Amino acid sequence: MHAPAVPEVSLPRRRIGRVREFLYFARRDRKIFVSLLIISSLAVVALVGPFLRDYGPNEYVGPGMQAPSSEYWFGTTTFGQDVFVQFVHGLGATFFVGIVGGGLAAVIGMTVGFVAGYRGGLIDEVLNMLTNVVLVIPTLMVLIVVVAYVNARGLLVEAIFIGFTAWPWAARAIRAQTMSLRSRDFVDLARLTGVGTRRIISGEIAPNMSSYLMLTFILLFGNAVLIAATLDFIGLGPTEGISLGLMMNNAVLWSALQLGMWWWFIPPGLGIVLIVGSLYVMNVGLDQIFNPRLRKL
Amino acid sequence: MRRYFARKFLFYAVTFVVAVSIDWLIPRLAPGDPVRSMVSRMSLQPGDAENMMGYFMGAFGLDQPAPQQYLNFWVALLHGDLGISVWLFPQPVTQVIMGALPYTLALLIPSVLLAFWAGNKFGAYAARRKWLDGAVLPVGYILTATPYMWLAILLAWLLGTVFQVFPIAAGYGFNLAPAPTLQFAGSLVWHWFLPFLSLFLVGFGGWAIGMRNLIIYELDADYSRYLGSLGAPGKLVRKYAYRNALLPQLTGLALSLGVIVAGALVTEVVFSYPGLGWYSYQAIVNQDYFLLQGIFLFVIIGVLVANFIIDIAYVIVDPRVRLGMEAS
Amino acid sequence: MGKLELKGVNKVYRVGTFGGDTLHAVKDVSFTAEPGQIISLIGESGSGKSTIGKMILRLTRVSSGQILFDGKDVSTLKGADLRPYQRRVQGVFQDPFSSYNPIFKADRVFGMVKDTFYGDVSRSEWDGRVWQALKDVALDPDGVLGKYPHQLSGGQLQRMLVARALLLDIDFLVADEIISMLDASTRVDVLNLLGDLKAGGLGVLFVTHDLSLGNYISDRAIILRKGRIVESGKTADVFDHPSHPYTQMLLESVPALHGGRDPGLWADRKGRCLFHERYPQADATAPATAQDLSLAEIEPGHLVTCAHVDEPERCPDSRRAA
Amino acid sequence: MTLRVDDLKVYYTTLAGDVRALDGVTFEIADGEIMGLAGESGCGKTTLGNSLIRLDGRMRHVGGSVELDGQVLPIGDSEAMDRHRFHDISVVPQYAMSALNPTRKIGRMSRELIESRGIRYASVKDVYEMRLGLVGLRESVLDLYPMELSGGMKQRVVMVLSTLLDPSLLIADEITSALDVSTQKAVAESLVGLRDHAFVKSMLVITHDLSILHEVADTILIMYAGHLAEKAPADVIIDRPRHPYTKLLISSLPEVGVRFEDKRLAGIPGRPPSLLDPPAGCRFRARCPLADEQCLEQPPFVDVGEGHQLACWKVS
Repeated sequence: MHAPAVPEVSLPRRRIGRVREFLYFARRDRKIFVSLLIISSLAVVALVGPFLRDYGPNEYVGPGMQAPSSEYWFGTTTFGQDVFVQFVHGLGATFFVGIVGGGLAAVIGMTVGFVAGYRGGLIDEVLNMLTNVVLVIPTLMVLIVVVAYVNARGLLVEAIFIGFTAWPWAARAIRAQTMSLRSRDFVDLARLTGVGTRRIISGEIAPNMSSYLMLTFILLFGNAVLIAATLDFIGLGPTEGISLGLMMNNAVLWSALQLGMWWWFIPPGLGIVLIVGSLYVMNVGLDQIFNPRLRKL
Repeated sequence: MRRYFARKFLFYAVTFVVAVSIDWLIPRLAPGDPVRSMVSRMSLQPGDAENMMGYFMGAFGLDQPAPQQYLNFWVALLHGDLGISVWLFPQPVTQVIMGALPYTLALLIPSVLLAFWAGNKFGAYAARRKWLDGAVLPVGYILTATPYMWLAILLAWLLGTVFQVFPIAAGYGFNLAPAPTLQFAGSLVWHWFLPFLSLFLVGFGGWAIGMRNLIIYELDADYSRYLGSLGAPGKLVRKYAYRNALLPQLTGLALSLGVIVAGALVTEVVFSYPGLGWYSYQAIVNQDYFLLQGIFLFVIIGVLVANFIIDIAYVIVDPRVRLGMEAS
Repeated sequence: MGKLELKGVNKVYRVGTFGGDTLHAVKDVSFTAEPGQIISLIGESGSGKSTIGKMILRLTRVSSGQILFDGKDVSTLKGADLRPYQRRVQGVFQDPFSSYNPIFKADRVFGMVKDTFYGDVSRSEWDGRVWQALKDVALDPDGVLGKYPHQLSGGQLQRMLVARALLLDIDFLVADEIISMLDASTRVDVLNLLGDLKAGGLGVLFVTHDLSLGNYISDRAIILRKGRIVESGKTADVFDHPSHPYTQMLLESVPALHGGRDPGLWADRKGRCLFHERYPQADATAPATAQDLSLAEIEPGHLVTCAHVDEPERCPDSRRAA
Repeated sequence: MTLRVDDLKVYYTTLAGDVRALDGVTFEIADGEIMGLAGESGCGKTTLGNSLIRLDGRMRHVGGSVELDGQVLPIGDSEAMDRHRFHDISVVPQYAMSALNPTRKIGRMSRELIESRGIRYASVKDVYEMRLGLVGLRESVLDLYPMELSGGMKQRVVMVLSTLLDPSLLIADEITSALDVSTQKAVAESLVGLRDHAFVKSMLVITHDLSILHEVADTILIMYAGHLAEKAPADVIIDRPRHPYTKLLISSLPEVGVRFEDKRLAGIPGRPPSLLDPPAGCRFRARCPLADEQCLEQPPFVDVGEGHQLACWKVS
């Protein structure tokens, strides 16, 4: 029964349908193109910026209350700190919190969502209960109290705290998606082929949701940035270094509003809005590609 | 039906106990001896320091076993005794909160309800108009991506400093004392407007986007296609689609209350509007942990009660859920 | 080799919030499936036919009762112990497009079989077997290998699943509504394929709601209603002399192309409870309660249950016979 | 003459170009006639059904015309079609079981729909309740939410509601496929009942299940890949089909009585062509045993006597 050796079928890994469709839309749909442009340019500013000046964000380098000039691109604070350097370091902090906090929340959300969605039964009910409890409790208030007590506050600590409280809605969404995929026959077929639960989740279910997981991470990243900014603004930001939220806090604290020093409080807020806003807009663009029903042909 | 409410009430009771327990646990888990570090950081005259030290030891009752401390905490809570404010010594925390609560509610309730109503109406309208959908909707995304405090800052700066139309600090005019006069009421509203507008705009963006996507799904649902096939006018089809799309938005409202409250708190800080937000900010700056934890508990209770109310409303509004319960 | 036996199998689902109430989906089902024979499990939606199929494939837990394969009870096997059983018993499902993970190529299902069961077989040897299995199910290997599910027809996808089962050299195949999603013109070819495999010694459980398909392909037929077997026997007997009112109703209401079934064939058995005629109520051996209502053998191999199986006491024949 | 369709063309716009789902069909449905429309998936029968009542987003009316009771139907213009929908032409959709608004009581939804079409609900309420009774539903059903009814019951409510204004043409799209055998028979009977009670003048019943049509339809039209293959009285199509595709299709259907041992049926090899760039000439050419180079030219859909029409060079 030995059949002739079969030519090794090695069609080029051309995933025709999805890639062509993605490129087709990415080109036509300026949402994705524009938002990618904004985010990458801000990332470049965050990386390159710190090297443009040899002094730190909190150092007093010049006369206070200077409007933006050729020397101080974003002007100076009441005490003479360079706002541009603060902004650039603040951007770095924001990306850091977004990636670490958003990433941690995504990991927890995925774990809880996949296990609850796939396992079902008692585990599902327990995890679902936990998710709902954390979802209903205003976690930002909890964070405020918790962070108030931690005196040595660094970016990493803040990101971790955010990660541990921002995951519930992602867990709920992933659980719903997993449950719908679990009832598909190809999962039963995998079980029939003796594939274990973990491999089914990672090999069958997760790849199917890859686009969905990416969208979830994008939203978590945005949420993490907003929560961090709120914490920093209320005075619970990292004790050393700078963040966009802290900049706004200082600006309000030292009545930059009344003094009309717009160059102190406009850039930090704008930075956050640009990052989070373009993430959301990109999310819409991607959602339209992966979810034909929203697509407006 | 009763079984559903009982289960829901149980869920919220459990959540409340968990939240309160977290609140009790935090100071005990914080690194180092919370009492010593708290008192040492306070810039207090020598006399007050001992007094405060004694008070803390009493309140925390560190000598008593943990379960006993936990019970004391609950007993005190149920009596409404949230301890004495460190910053506004000797005012009890509850009294401080009661003073600030009306301001926060005056800010929150109108902005949440109005943003929900206007946002959804606008979202539904935007889904229908191509130009509106394409041009104006990104504005919605920008709004919802704006940190609450930044929009507050922008409005304060533009309408307060640059154009001097609105005041940007305090709950009412410095020169006025609280009195049932028209002038005082006018000043109240005048100071209230900017924080309200800021909260309203951020919320509005979020609801508009949510409704836009939801209504597109509903307009594509089988019942909408059937009505269309029978030549039903667009108005009726959109009315049904809007009503059905509103239901998930209601759940969304319940789940986003925590974020909205936090937004209100930071907005108050920008306008130093004398609500719970401003007081919690002062509590942080002055390490007044009792006031902070008191405000925390109040917010928890408020959010949980609001969630419970919305859950009840949801069952009444959505027959599918009500019937689902009666069937099982 | 390859004898499958169900003994008093039940399935109870917990439903409602906090599993308040229960749904008794499969009630006390017993039958035997021999190799080289196709048994059709026929029932309307909610009759529990798919649940039985899934229990045999151990995709859902068996609430009570036994499933014996070659005499060994497989209903409690777990994890790795299931492998030997999975090598002998496999399944094909209803929706071809749901049986394949859309983002991978369709022939990945063969790779999964190789990874779990034939790790030691060389690549070229394995490709040869795949080539042969595809030929056995009348598919052109070049036409289907390396393609994505959305590029293949429902018929091709279902045949590839059968080929996948053949790669495991199985004794028994559970075919759960495998052709209901296919176009009329390609359906019968997949049925013929089952017929040829049966002739080669394979045992098949053909689960369907379509009586004409069941009649066309199966040697024995089992009629299910609300989780319980109401009638079973040789397909010719069951379809020509239906003895249970439910089976009779089904045969009378199925729309037929050429003049349909002549109800006259079973006019003599209309309105009778052949079970209680065989087991008169007064007869001590007659099972009294609904639970232990078994099937009475009214003809060699032709079993039927009480006409009023939900309330056996109210059965008129039982009173008349007493 | 209730319905006259003349060379109707409806295409789908997709990324890859136009799918020519309906590529020029011409037929008529007389008053009182129930015409069955059958064919395999992708043959264009649902597109035909939809195009007569409401083109959804991606469908485009490319050519040909439709006349109902002598009036031209503006099928391309949705606003103009509203006048005819529900009054002159109505539909029981494929998704009838989920066609009722889940959050509205059935009575209230019906009232709002009817009044939105400019008809006072009071004037039709008794007829509505009477007809619900005819299909075995109590009038109390109007106080229930759709969720409280079974699939079969919801379908019958939709059937009664859709035909409440006595349209001259009713389109029934795959309404039996999701049902069990027992409820299938009941729905089929109530369908014929609609015509017998003259609630509708004529009917177009779309399904892939030929045996249902044998019970319900007066005539049957077989479609293949966007073209018409054959139309004839129901029993002629079933017992004496003349078009090669119809013959092969009928012979491949195992109906109760035929068994594998005695007679091995055969399916039709191959697959229907993709309608993105359909082959020239007769689209069944690739799978037809009689095909030759003459079939490279598309056969016209001609009359071959007593209401029997077909499109095939090989059948005179």
